[in-house]
Amino acid sequence: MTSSFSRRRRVLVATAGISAAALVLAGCASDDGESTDPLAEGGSLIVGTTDTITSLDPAGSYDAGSFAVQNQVFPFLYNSPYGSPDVEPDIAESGEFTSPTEFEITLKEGLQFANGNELTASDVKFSFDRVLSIADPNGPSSLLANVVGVEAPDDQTVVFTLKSPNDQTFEQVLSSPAGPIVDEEVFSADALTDPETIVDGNAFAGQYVITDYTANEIIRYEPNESYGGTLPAPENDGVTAQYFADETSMQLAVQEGEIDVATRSLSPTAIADLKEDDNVVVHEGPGGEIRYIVFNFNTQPFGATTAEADEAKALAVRQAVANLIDRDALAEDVYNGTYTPLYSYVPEGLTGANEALQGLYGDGQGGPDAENAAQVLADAGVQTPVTLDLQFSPDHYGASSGDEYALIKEQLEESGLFTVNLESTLWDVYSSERRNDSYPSYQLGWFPDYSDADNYLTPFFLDGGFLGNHYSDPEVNQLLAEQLSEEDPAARAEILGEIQNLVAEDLSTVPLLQGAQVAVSGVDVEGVTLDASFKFRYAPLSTN
Amino acid sequence: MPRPVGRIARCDPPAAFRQKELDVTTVPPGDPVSGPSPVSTAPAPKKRTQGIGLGQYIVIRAILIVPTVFILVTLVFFLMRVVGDPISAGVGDRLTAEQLQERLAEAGYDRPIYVQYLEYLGQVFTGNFGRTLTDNREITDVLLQYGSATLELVLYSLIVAFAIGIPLGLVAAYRKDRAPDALLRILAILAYATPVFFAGLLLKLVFSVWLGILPLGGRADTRVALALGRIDNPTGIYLIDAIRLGSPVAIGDVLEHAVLPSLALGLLTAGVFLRLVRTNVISTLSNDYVSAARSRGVSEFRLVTKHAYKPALIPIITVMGLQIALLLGGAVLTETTFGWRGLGFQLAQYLASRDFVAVQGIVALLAVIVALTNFAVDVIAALIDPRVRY
Amino acid sequence: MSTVVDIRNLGVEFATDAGRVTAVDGMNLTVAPGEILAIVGESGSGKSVTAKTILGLLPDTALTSGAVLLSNREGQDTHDVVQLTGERLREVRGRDVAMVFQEPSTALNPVYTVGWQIAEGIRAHGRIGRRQAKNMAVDILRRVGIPDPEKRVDYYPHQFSGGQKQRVVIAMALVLNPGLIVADEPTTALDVTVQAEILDLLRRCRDEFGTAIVLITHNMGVVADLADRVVVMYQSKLVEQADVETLFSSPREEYTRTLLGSVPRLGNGADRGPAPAPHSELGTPVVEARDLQIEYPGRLGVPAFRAVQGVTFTVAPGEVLGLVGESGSGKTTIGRAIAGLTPVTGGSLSVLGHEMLGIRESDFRPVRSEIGFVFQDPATSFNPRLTIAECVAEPLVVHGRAKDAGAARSRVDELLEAVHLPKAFGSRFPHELSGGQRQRASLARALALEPTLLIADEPTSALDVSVQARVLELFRELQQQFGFAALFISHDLAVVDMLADRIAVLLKGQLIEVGAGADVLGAPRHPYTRRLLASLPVPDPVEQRARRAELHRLRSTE
Amino acid sequence: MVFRSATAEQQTPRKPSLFSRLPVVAQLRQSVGLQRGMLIAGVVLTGMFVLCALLAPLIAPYGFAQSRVDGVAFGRQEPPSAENIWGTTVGGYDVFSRVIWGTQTALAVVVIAVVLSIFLGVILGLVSGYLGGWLDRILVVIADAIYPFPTLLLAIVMSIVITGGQSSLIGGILSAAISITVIFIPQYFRVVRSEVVRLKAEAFVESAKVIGASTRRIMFLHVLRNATRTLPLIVTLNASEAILTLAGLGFLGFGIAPTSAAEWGYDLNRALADTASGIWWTGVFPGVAIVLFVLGLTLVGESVNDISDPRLRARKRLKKKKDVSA
Repeated sequence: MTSSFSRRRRVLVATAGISAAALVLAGCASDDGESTDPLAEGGSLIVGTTDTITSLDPAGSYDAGSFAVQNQVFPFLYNSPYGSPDVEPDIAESGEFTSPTEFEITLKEGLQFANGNELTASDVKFSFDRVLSIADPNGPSSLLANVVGVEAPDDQTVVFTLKSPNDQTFEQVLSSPAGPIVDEEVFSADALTDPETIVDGNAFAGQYVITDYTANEIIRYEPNESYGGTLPAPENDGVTAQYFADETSMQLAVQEGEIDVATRSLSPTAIADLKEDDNVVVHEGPGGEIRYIVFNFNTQPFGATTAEADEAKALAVRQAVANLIDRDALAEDVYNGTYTPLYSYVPEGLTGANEALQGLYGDGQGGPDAENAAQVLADAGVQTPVTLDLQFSPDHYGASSGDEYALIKEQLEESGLFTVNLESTLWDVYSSERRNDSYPSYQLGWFPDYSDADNYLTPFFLDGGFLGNHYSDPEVNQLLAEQLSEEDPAARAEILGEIQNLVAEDLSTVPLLQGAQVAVSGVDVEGVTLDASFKFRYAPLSTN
Repeated sequence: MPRPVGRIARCDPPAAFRQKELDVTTVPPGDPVSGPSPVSTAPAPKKRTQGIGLGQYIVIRAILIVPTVFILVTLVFFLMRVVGDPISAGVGDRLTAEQLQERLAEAGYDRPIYVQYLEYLGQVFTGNFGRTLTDNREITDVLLQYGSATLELVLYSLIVAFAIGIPLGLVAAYRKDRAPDALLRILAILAYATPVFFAGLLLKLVFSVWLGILPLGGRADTRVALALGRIDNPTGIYLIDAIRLGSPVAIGDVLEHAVLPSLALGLLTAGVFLRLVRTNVISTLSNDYVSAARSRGVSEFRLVTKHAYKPALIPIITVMGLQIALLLGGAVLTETTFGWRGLGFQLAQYLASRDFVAVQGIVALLAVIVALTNFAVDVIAALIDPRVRY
Repeated sequence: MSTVVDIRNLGVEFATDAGRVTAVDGMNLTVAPGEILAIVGESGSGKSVTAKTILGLLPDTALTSGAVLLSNREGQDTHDVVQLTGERLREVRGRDVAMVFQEPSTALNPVYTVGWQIAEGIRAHGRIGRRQAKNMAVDILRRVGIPDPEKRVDYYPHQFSGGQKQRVVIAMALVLNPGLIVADEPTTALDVTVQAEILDLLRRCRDEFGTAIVLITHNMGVVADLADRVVVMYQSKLVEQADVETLFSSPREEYTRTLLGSVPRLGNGADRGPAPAPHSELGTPVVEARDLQIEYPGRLGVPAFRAVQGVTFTVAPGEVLGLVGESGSGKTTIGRAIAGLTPVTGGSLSVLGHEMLGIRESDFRPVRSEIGFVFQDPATSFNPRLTIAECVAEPLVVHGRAKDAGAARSRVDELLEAVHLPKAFGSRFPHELSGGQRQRASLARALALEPTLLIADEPTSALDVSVQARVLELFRELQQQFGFAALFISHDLAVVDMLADRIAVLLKGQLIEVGAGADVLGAPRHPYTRRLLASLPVPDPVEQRARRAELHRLRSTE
Repeated sequence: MVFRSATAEQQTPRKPSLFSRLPVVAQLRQSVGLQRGMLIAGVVLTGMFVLCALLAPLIAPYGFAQSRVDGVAFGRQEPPSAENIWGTTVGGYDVFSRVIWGTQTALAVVVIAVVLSIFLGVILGLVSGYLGGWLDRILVVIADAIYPFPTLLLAIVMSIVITGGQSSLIGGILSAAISITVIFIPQYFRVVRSEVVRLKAEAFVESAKVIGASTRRIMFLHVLRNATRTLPLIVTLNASEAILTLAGLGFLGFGIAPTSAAEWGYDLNRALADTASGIWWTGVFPGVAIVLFVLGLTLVGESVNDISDPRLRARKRLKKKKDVSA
């Protein structure tokens, strides 16, 4: 049991007494006196979250909530060790490019699933094949776009055939939502597998096994004795994850000691409040989530398809915006520090990240500078105020988006250089309208598939990227291709930096904020690890 | 249906009334007190004595459920297709336009809407409601899991509503236009003028945050929920499961979690019931048969609780049936406020993620429940009313 | 012996929307044990309020003064009901005094068995077991003439006919054997034949149970039939009190005389002048029904209800045909069919030369200018949002005789004058007129286009007798003046007798007798007609006694 | 039954002035005692909110989306102070100002919704009820099917459909109003229809028919003018329901964006997360505003209902002779 015997518990005991009497009356009480308290079993660590799980089957999910679960119970060929964004072999013994388009992996010896089934190369091949063949609409198959085929020549060897050569992100891909290895004897090859089947089949080979699973309500994890990967064994004797429907209840639960750790996500208000509370500790770590404003190069003021199209003026408008944004205010006022300012495209903490925008715009220290902004506009001959239509979605990036964008509007208008028409649109319409060039400038956010700088650049700025904002720079395209196959980490980091600098000049997007990972735990909880892998692991947690 | 004369005749069972409507369509009959009695009366309206049997009535009533459900399902199908699709809503911010199109095509959402509609109807006809798009679960599973939670909440709320609404309604009716009546009515109006989420907010503020005696939300503590999940064939109704578990702590915990949500939803409904009972009992209290019973020396208590109450029950029950159906609507807000994972909570989630298969499934279930409730209520009303029974 | 009830200087006031209204003023009366006292008067005279005061049944809004001294059957115990409240009042009710209500279908609780309802009264006065109470209920039901009471004690009210319901109500009043029964219009809602039976039962109450009865009624025939002594009320005050023979033979007060004079009597039709010529000589009939059938379609599995089955009759130009029958006889349906309000489903009905079977509304609409219709209830037959003048002008406007109500005003004034209404009434709204005035306006509207046929559906049944007399008088006057043919529908033989040239008697949708008024009423051929005639109480106690004997004879022969 | 219309009518000997025949005013004149007190309380409360809405620019110290004055931010979730008498929201807005501006939004939605639904509902009810036939049957089945369906869900779906997810001020208010209209139409339809069906059998309608008046003339001159008797009552009751629905929409996040308009439901939604931190002022004030506005309207509606229904109307209890003069 956890530490604090809260006020509520006493009442609970009182009502329990009454209901005990009722039970006896009803003749329902279990008669065998030796039976243990049925509630005793859950006596280990409890982790609370407001995540939602789309699917326990890795082939059917591509979201943080599901991945958080899969990460605890499924093994990966590669995984990030605690405290690092970079990956190393997990159940793989080793992996290397045997040819530019062939990546060969040797599995460790004697791997098995918790149900006793052997984990062989065949399971690995099966796992990746089914992601590609099922290609579930909610699934991660798009992450494996570079994979042409998977072969398992023998039980210990897996060979991936890739499209583009020397893919330096491929090890990361193997640690991504597309990478969990599943049991071919339990999972179906061509359809998603029910959670019941997975749990009943005990088809787990990660640090934990799941013993109880109620979708989006409760999950019970027990340490997996047969885990054969490189991550350390769990420090605890099991974890119960409780899925809260609202963050307020979770906040109170962690304050009252009913849960030991609360992770994603608590409101800025709650975190500010919890920081004041001596009963809990607020842990913060770098977050992979970023928030930014996208400019549509066609429809923004002076954009390519507007009546007064002028590339220079359009650039000046973007630069003026970048000059005026006060990221510190956004982070502190709106998010109470749960987000931190983001001055580049790759968030701080990842290999290759820099702060490209800090020197280019504002006062050079990260603060805004209205004079610079005015100057940029004046130099380009832009008449002020510039009318800017700015869209955000009130329901996708949290309720604080409204506050965030209200503040941005204020920041832009305060200088007198902009007149901002702020509009909000519900997410589903928003996400299709933004592709239809309906929004000249708009809010977006990104949560990485894996902790590699490439994941913050290629999908955005390579031609045909998901932004679809008509930004195109041949030099950036070239560099993006180069870094992908650059085997020397230092050289690669340099190229990545160069890309960030280039984009920062053109401002395809204006990065705003980087989400901090926040977890709140009771004072007696140790091992809360929030690192640049952006994976919250249960294994290091323990109480004393 | 024989059409009985007088007030009760207005409770035409198939055309269910809502309480407000009931009141306003009530044609004021001869004012019983405005003056001395009139001398002559027209012959009583002709009454048709031969009617259909109760059995036949039930069958006809049961058949009428089908179009209701059909209309709602159709309505929701087309409305949901207009509002967007779950794939864009779910992964729209990470895929390129081509990838998205590919996935939409694969899911079949690029086909003409009537094809999708016919396909859906065909599936529903064979009892296949499909799988949710966002979390890939059988609709029937979803309905069972969350339906039982909602059922539990609604049952508790009904207990609150009945226990408060009916006796106080009788008191208000009897003490009509005196202080207790005015007080009760203002309380009743307050009960249903307060949005359930605001009531929830206040309750939480007071009982959970300040007094700290009741939980903020959820259906059970983690340990209890875990233990409840482990019993064989759980009913999903936590109280029953907790009793089967045989743990007093679990029962206490489950009940504790239910207090605030059922109060919030129950009080709202109690207010409506109070008003409903009051209005109808006042109206039956002014009937001749009550005067007749009074003239034979029947006590005022029995007049209210028996002679006036039972005839009033027929319209009351008809409207209550509707209210129970509306409770489901209130459940959406209550469940959201208290984090009670039931159908309403889940429906709001699915709506937000535009999971139309799930929404259609839940709405179809709601429609069936609403129709069944109305059906049951009509049958009960028919059973209470001997004019239908015989 | 003492009195069962002694009302002293009773005053009752009500708070109404219009303010304070005096309902009873300075009322004094006594009832002796075993006596039947009738209180008569027109609506608003305060007779019902007086009756309710005896049981303390007035609503909260009433303020009562004076005393109502009620004694129990044995006469040892007397209470002033006005002063009693709560439990003490409750004890008196049912034990010392009971009430019989006007409308048996509303005085019985529809959702409880009659046995339960009777037992409620019994169990309210002392600890009596469920079974014993039920036995008492069976017993009392048997005594009021409910056949097979052991079984029917478990019936619900709707399973009884109207007359039987009233018997049940009387049984409830009698079950605790109170010394006094207050009967508030106990037969008004019933057909005449049933009325006669209930009156017999009430008489037996007195004769067998020795119960005194306060009978509230507006029907002088009922008074003559049942009462020992009569109190006449007018405008909240008692105007005359006398024993029944004296009152009818030599009424003292002017009001009583008027009241008695207004009552239509059978046989008055004879003074209409020479008997009309046989209708065949009067030209083409205005209405000709041959084997007319009218059905109401059933709803959802209910078989169609045949309201009129195979009726054949004619109405000649200028002739008044009286259509008589009890409730459910189909008389109203025939009237509505002629006016094109109810479709004809079989046989043939020709109205002004148009066959009504299957006629289209658009074809019939022009014909409507030839037909006037007077509805039963003057309160509802006017659009409450239009003035009387607008209502009366409506037919003129609809048929293009006038552009709008304003243009028709002079014609409307003429019409109002014809029905003896002041012109100024034209600018009033319907609710500002009394019932009789509204019915006059209704006549004016019906006659606006000088129709050849007028249908009057119970035009006076909602009116007080004195008003009824004036309206009937007007009707006759107008008929002679305009010479229209008329179908006069009524349940009251005496009323029909006053107006009709010929009378048709309906029974359960069938025409059982038709002929000249004097023939049908003077020498009825059909036994039902005979019984109908005999059941009608006449406002003359002596004659009524003889008629009662005749009725009993008729009944026993049937 | 016969005396139905006699009741209200006999007691008004003179033709009352137009003003005193207006709904609410008429009832106010008829009412006594506690009933009158409740009606007056309702009228006062409602009037207060309507005034607030009309005078919002004068009453509210700040704009609904104003988070700073003279360049100085109010701060977020500040407790009530002299500057912000009811504190500030999580978005840094003045709670008091937002509550006041919120009356405007609420009133606008209510008015639009009620007007639209009356218009459509009455026409449909009239045509359907009077003409009958298959159209009637279909409309009744549809109305019956929609009627008991949780209104909020329907409103949510409708608001998504109507706005396409956008939430500008006009769009937001209109979509909320139209969504509410869609739910209300069946109610008006049913009330008007049942009234029309009842009136159809009334003697005065039949007498118009006997006279030979055309169907259109009967429908509009005779039926419609009498079928609207109950509308004032439904209007008040539905107005309160409209406010609750609007708040519900806002609460579930389908409402109007905070920068477009002040909306109580949205503020409550945001305030929900504050409860656990003991920040009460962000939620209590808008919540109380909803409750009071609805309370006011409901009091008016229910009192009007009770007073127009002679069975429910209270009358002065007569006292002993003393106060005859009164």
